[in-house]
Amino acid sequence: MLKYIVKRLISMVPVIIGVTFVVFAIMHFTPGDPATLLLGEEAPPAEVERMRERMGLNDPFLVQYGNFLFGLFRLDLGFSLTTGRPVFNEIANRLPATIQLAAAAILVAIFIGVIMGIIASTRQYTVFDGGAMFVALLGVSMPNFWLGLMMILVFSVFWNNTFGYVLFPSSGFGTLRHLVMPAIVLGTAHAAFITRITRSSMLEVLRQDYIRTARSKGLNERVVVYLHALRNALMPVVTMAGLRFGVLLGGSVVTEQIFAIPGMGRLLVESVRSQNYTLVQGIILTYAIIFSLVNLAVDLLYAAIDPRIQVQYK
Amino acid sequence: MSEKLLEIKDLHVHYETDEGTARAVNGINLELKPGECLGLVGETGAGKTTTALGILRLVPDPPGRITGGEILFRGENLLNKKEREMRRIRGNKISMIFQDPMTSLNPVFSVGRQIAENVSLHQNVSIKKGMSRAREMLELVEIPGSRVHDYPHEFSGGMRQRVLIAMALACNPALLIADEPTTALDVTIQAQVMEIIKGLMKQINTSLIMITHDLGVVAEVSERVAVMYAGQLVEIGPLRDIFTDHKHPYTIGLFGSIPDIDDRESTRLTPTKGLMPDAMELPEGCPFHPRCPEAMEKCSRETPQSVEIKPGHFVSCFLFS
Amino acid sequence: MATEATTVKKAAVARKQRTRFQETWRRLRKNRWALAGLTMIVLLGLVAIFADFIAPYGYNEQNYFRILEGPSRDNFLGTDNLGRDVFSRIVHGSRLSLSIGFITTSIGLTVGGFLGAVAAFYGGRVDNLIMRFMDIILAIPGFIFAIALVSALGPSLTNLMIAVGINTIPYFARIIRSSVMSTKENEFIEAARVIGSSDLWIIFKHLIPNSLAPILVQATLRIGDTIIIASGLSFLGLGAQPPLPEWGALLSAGRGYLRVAWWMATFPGVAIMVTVLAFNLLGDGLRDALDPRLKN
Amino acid sequence: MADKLLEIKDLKKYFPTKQGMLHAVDGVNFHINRGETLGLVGESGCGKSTTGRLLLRLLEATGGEIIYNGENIQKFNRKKMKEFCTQAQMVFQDPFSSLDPRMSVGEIISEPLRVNRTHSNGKARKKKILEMMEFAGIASRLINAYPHELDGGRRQRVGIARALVLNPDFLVLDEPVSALDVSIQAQILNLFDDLQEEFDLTYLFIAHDLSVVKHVSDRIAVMYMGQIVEYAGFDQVIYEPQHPYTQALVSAIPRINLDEKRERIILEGDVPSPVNPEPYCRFYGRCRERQNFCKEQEVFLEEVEPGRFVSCLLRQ
Repeated sequence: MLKYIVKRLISMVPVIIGVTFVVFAIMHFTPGDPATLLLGEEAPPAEVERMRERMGLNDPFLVQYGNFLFGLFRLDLGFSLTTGRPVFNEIANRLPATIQLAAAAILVAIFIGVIMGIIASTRQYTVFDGGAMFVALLGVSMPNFWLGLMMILVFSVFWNNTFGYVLFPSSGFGTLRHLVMPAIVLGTAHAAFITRITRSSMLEVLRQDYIRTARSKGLNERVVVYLHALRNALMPVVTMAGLRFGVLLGGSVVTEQIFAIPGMGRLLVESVRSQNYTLVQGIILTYAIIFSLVNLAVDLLYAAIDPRIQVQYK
Repeated sequence: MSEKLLEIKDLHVHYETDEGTARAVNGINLELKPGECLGLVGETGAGKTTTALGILRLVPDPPGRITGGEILFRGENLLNKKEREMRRIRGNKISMIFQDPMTSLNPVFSVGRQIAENVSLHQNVSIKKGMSRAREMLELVEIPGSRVHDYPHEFSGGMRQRVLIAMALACNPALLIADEPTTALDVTIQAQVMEIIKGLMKQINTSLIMITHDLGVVAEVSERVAVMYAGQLVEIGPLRDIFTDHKHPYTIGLFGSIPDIDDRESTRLTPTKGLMPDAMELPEGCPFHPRCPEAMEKCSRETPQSVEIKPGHFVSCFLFS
Repeated sequence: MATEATTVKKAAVARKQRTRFQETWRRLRKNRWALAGLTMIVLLGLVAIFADFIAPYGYNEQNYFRILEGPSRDNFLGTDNLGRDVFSRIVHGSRLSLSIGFITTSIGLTVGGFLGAVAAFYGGRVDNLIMRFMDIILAIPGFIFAIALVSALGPSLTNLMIAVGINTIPYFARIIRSSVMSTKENEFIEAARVIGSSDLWIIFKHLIPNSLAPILVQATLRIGDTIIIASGLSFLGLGAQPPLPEWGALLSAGRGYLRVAWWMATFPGVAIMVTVLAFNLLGDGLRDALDPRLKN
Repeated sequence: MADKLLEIKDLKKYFPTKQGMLHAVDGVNFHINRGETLGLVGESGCGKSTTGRLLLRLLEATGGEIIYNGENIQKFNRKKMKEFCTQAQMVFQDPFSSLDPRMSVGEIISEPLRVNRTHSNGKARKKKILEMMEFAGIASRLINAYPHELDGGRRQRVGIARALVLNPDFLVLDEPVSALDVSIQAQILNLFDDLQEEFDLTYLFIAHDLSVVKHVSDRIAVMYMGQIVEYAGFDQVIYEPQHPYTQALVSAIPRINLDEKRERIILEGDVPSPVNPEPYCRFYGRCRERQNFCKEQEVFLEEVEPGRFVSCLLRQ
């Protein structure tokens, strides 16, 4: 197993290096001069030119990229163009909130999604199935920023007007109560997605020959579904949920914005608005690394569920 | 005390789809004595598998439904049993093995676990105790007992089929239904599996229904043979009668289709012309009449009854009534 | 002679002869949800085309006497902070959202489709090169990649479409690649080779027609996704700029007035949801209709 | 003396896999005389289908020669290859995946004509299609039907009509009846028989079922793990098999003749994987008669009596 983990980690390296290149290239060819940005519009041209020299902005593209990559190995992502603080520190400050939010959302999503998916698949064509599938369809069709606003409207604004107190705070971060609405907002689309995948995967598995074998043994339906079918059905669910985690990360940017959560996503939007390229670059890289690590975890989980993969790496 | 282990009376199974109703099994009558091996022969779509699933009440519902008849197992009608009682029979008194060994085992459990599950379920022992029985059963089908903890993907097709046989026989069932157990296997592997089935049948007192389209396989294990066509039994009788003195025009065509390797004069095959009718559009009267070289006017109106032409040899054809 | 010909013809008609297209259409028609989706899309399309006739006001028509008024007979979805009619803005916005959906998906489909088909057909090193590059892009969460592109290109409607379109490329490249690969596995491709067909013949006569179905399904589903992504970017102020009535931008504007004018944020969101829902319904229905095996 | 239509010499096809080189076809030699049928028999994975595909250059051989009508087809350029296509055709195993689901029966059968631009006139083409359909036993009303509307037997007939429409001399039949029910199988086997007579065809009949092959073949080659182990007239192979594998294969066939009792040879184990095989008899591990010296040298197909070739040190 260890060998497998190491192998997967190594295979991540070229992708991440590729990501650094793509991100660096996009940022490099962006209009606007970081030196001017750092010094302000009124700075004398000579000063700006000296700054450009110091920041290495006059070097050829590949040399700049080389320097960037070299810095990366020492966890040096450069300096924020607005505050002058190291990008690494800025991100490290904001990372915990984002991770907490994403983790809470995914837990909510898996819990709700798997249960709804199982119910829908085992009661195919009933009201439960139809209902669950329609709710799931609404869930994937709903923009989460709208859901966020609606929740604020209902649970903060209307609730406050009616009952005179705030049920869930609409902004800020720190307590569990603060996390409830953002986690639901971010988790809904994911839960809906997992519901759909779980259902179709369960239906597919329930059609398999080995399920018929299990039934022909005289096992009761609950054992057939939860023991024989579910474990097989979860494999595609785990993979797809992992791939889809990227969408959840993207959604966290908007969610953080709505609920004023001091996470990376808000920092990203601020940085984009202030054209703080070094910070944007660093944040996008961090997101890509988180995403890759999650997919690594998914692969490991997969290997834990499926003996066919375990054998390859014994 | 009934002498019959299994008695099927006028069984009907239909599949209701949005295209129409498929009449897969149309009034089958069949008997089986304890310890007897019956071969059930027919081509794709004849209703063999549906009959087998019907006995275990495993016809997928929807769309399938047993619409009529009785299945008496030791004198009790299985169709009247509650689902809970039925579960106590499946895998315990009546077991089944399926055609495709590659997909019939659950990939995420070890083979031992899958056999043990059966034992622990019906004999009320722990899975752990069941594992030792699993080991025994594996040895019985000539797989080293040390492989109980291996997973299905570590076995070849032939070995998986043997695992399935071991699983089916783990609780000493009174009846084993084998649905094309060797069709998916290569010839030499098929021979291995058949050898094991034959050996086991001699050792244990289990009745066998061998479902297959391969008359050669039937010849090896069966004492009696039933020929199925379009959801009905057209001919049934002792092995030798059916093989050397078949009467029904369909059976004649069926034997005419088989390349007989021992027949040194390379003659032309003499199959029945045409195709088996779709179960959704069965013809009136005898279902075989549109293809029958001997069809009479009567055949398109009435369905022939089964007639005993020799002791134990029944034919459903107006030529003999 | 003539009678014989007619009987043959009758027999042919009696056998339910349908092309795959008719077969699909027949199954689709039986699916009420898919039909509902299709109807909604057609309606939305009509609204977008005839927006000028349907909307009672222009999208930027301001009325300072009616600022932040709730739903009424004159403005039945209320007015915004500049006195503009919310309903009219949503109606006009349908043009933007639908074109964003179609244009971005078309960008992804053509570029991604080309890359995916090339990768699948030639395989080997070409395949490896293309797909590894796609992996790199896919390693960056899509929405965040789109933010990066927009921040480089500058916020505007056109750049928004380019960014979301590029974002969609790897997605289609993967789908089309796997679709072509599985079509290639069929023996009829070999059969075409045996009769001496050229590569081009095989690609155009066999591979493309047979790979189209899953692509069509994915494209339909993807349109909904791109509408959400694009409106999300506009919501963050990185897409369509005021006064354009893009739905995400409307929502963003409504956010500031949530406490005093709930209708400003509510209805644009409903519009997005209904549109995306329609594409999802149709996509699901198409999938079931094209491959009845998958329908459970 | 019969003239050789096709001859292959030391044909090899290796596929690289993660575990190593897969020797799918490993030094195969045989020839087919004009107008005869050679049965190529073996169990799944023995390389028989790969051999069939190599003959038509659907796959490029790793080594060896394929001589058709005196010419090495591997040296053919594009133009010659196209010409070769009109002479050598193939019928595939799977009647479901071998027909393009988006083409009607008429389109499928006419495709070879359109690709090779032989019948530019639409009317002539239609006439040719109907003629082929009649030969293959397909009712003319089905000309506009789509494959999914047909049963396996009819689909296979469409595949046969497609293969015949260019008037070829040579057909590779890749398990053409193994997906069909017995009575349909018999109908199709009879059809092959009739067509051979009608069009003077030469067949390479690939199958896993010896009894099927016996019915149509003049000579039979038995393959095991990418090599031919025995190669002789059909009666020699079936009634007096010499190679231990052929003997086991013949004895394993379930018999319908109740009085013809034979000793059944049960082989141990499964067919081993043909990845990086050891350089001695491939059958060694399962052979009942194996000797120590079998493991010490390579074994090649040798003529042990006139017209019979066996690849076994014990018989040579």
